[in-house]
Amino acid sequence: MSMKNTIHFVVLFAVMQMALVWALYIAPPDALQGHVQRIFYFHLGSIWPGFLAFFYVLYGSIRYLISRDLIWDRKSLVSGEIGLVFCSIVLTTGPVWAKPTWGVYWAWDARLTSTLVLWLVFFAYVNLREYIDDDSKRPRISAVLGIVGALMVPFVYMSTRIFETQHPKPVVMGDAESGIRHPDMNIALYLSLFAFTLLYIYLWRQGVKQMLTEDRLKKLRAQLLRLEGH
Amino acid sequence: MTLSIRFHELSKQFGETIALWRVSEAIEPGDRISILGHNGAGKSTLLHMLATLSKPSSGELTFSLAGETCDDVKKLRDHLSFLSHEPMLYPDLTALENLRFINRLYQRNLSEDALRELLDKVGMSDFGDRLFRTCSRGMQQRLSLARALLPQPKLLFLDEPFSGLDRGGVERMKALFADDQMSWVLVTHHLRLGYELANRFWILHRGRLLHSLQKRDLTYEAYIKLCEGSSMEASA
Amino acid sequence: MSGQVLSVFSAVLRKDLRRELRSREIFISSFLFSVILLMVIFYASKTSGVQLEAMSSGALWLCILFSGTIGLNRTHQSEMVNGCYRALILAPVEGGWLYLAKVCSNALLLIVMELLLLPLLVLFYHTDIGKNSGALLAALVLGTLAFTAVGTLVVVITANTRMKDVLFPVVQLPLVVPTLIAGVNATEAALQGKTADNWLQFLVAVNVVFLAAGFLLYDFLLEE
Amino acid sequence: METSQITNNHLMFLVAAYSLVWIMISGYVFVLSRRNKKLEKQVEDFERRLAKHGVSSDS
Repeated sequence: MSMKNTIHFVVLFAVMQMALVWALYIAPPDALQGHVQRIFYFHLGSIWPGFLAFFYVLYGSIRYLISRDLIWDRKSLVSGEIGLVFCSIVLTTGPVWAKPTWGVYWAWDARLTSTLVLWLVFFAYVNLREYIDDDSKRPRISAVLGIVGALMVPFVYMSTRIFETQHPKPVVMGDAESGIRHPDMNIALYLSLFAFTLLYIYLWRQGVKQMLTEDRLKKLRAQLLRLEGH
Repeated sequence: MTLSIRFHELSKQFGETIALWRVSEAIEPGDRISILGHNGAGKSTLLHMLATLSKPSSGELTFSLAGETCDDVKKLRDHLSFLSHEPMLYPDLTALENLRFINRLYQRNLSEDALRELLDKVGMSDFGDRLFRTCSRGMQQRLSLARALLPQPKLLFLDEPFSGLDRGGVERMKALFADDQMSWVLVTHHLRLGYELANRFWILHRGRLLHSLQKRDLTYEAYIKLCEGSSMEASA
Repeated sequence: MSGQVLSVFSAVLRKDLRRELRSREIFISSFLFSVILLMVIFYASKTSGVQLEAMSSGALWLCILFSGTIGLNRTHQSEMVNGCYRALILAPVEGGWLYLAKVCSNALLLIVMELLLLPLLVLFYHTDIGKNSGALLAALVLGTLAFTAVGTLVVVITANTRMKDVLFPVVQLPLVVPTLIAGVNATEAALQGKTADNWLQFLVAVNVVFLAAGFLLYDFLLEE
Repeated sequence: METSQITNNHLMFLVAAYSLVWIMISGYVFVLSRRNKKLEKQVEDFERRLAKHGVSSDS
């Protein structure tokens, strides 16, 4: 592990611990929801890097199609994978919070629906390449899907929002930000945002490095097999 | 306008398999090249790359139009044509409708008469209004030839063009390939025709270009020997 | 230049329509499928006691979505028969115009099918389709165009995979959720005699973004 | 007593949510480590093949 990585890891670890302490201990419980509200710090903390990852997929895919440099394909693929992980966290912690607060696990409100659609779209992006046999096609086809998927994200959000303004809100609706008033709550939220962003960057760098090593090994292996006359 | 292609150290890799390894050659106007090699030698891979269907993994592939290097694939495709065992024609359209479609796709503005003449050239003048679906395999291949010749390409790529053709069809195809205006690159298992028609030979083996020979340097007997692979194995 | 582009565009459009008129395979299959779907939707939601009229815009859009998906898949498959798609790849034309022509022909076929479904809606669901037919037509045309703009791209994307028939709907349907929401709401409003401007604007925006994206991206799919 | 029961119940949800976060992230780390193992295996394979050709892996 390089120096930079070690520092990154140490900082990540420290910030993560701080975020946990603030979220679970220092921040006061919510007046209405009690301790369950503490789920929110990590719930919100993971949606942000999730978004970041998906925008990176759009950016990286465009860069790939322009330059045809495989490194951009790897970078956006790893981003998509991590984005999918964070999206899954949001999707699973959400219902766990909703059950005690709203009384139901799932409501078809804007945020939930759009996150679910987002998850489906990027699940397709990450897994599509498994079904493409030709190596030379794989990055190109996935890049096009990545761009189409990422472009759809704003529309998913818009459509679910307009939908809500036209219909009465469900009684059990609770807005995320409205509950946060205490300064310690803010600190907890920002700490967890920071921690998850660091985690995203850390995982992403490891993933990209691994993919590039894999590519190099593949190339070498092909040449070695050639030398041995297979 | 002349079209030539040079390639240097051209490689194509599919994952861990290497289909083509550091192949260098050139195609000049007037070349009639027959590519020989066993199954899996990389013939089709090379043909596809030259026809701009796929891109090389590494190496240089340079196309020149009228002596100048040209990177615009669309412009190049205007002068290339591809004929394979797949007819590339729509089964639910008639022969003439198919040709009209290609005519407009390539912006050739050929008249109806010219299209009929083309059908006549491949011996299909009576079948212009017949649905492509109902044509026999050999007829389909003749129509496919008409399709490939319609844009009057400078360079024609042929991947097993003789499959399904009867004697008459082969004779017609031979006559059309003798056209001096057009160069071509041929991949076929029809050994005799491959020798008769070509003036150059490339011999591929396991993704490598083993020999590049002119016809005057190669007797038919030596050619057959090469094709049967005895010398291929030896020099590999 | 523009004349050439137009000639390619109309050539592809005419070819697609003629082929469909001759074989009618997509049309018949998706229309019959839609009829069956209308029946199934009724019996599937009957127990919850929904009003028939209130269901009709949702039912109509389900028909568009599913039979449209089947139809897009079918058109692309018939393009792959005989390696015809390779001929398109090798032609010296801008991929963007091929894409627009394909979107047009696909959308046209789908819209014709929808127009035939409307009387069935009146028959089965007692819907009054005459209240605001202009808005209804706008909702259907814009929605169908948005659906095919995405679908025409996605069908080529999934055609490159091993399990194309399974993957196409799986990849396509999440991507058309916004179109579905907008389409259903705009249609609903039109059936009640109103015009849902915000939803129509939304559909226009989807169309602009994805037609532009498809125009630029289609060339990258035209390679082997 | 009733309120504390509710809070207890709710604490369960809190624990559940944080375990889910933990499980998802370790899941991805597990995927990464499995890939790493595959890479290591390949490197080993390389060393073996190279050794056969008389090349030591140290050089």
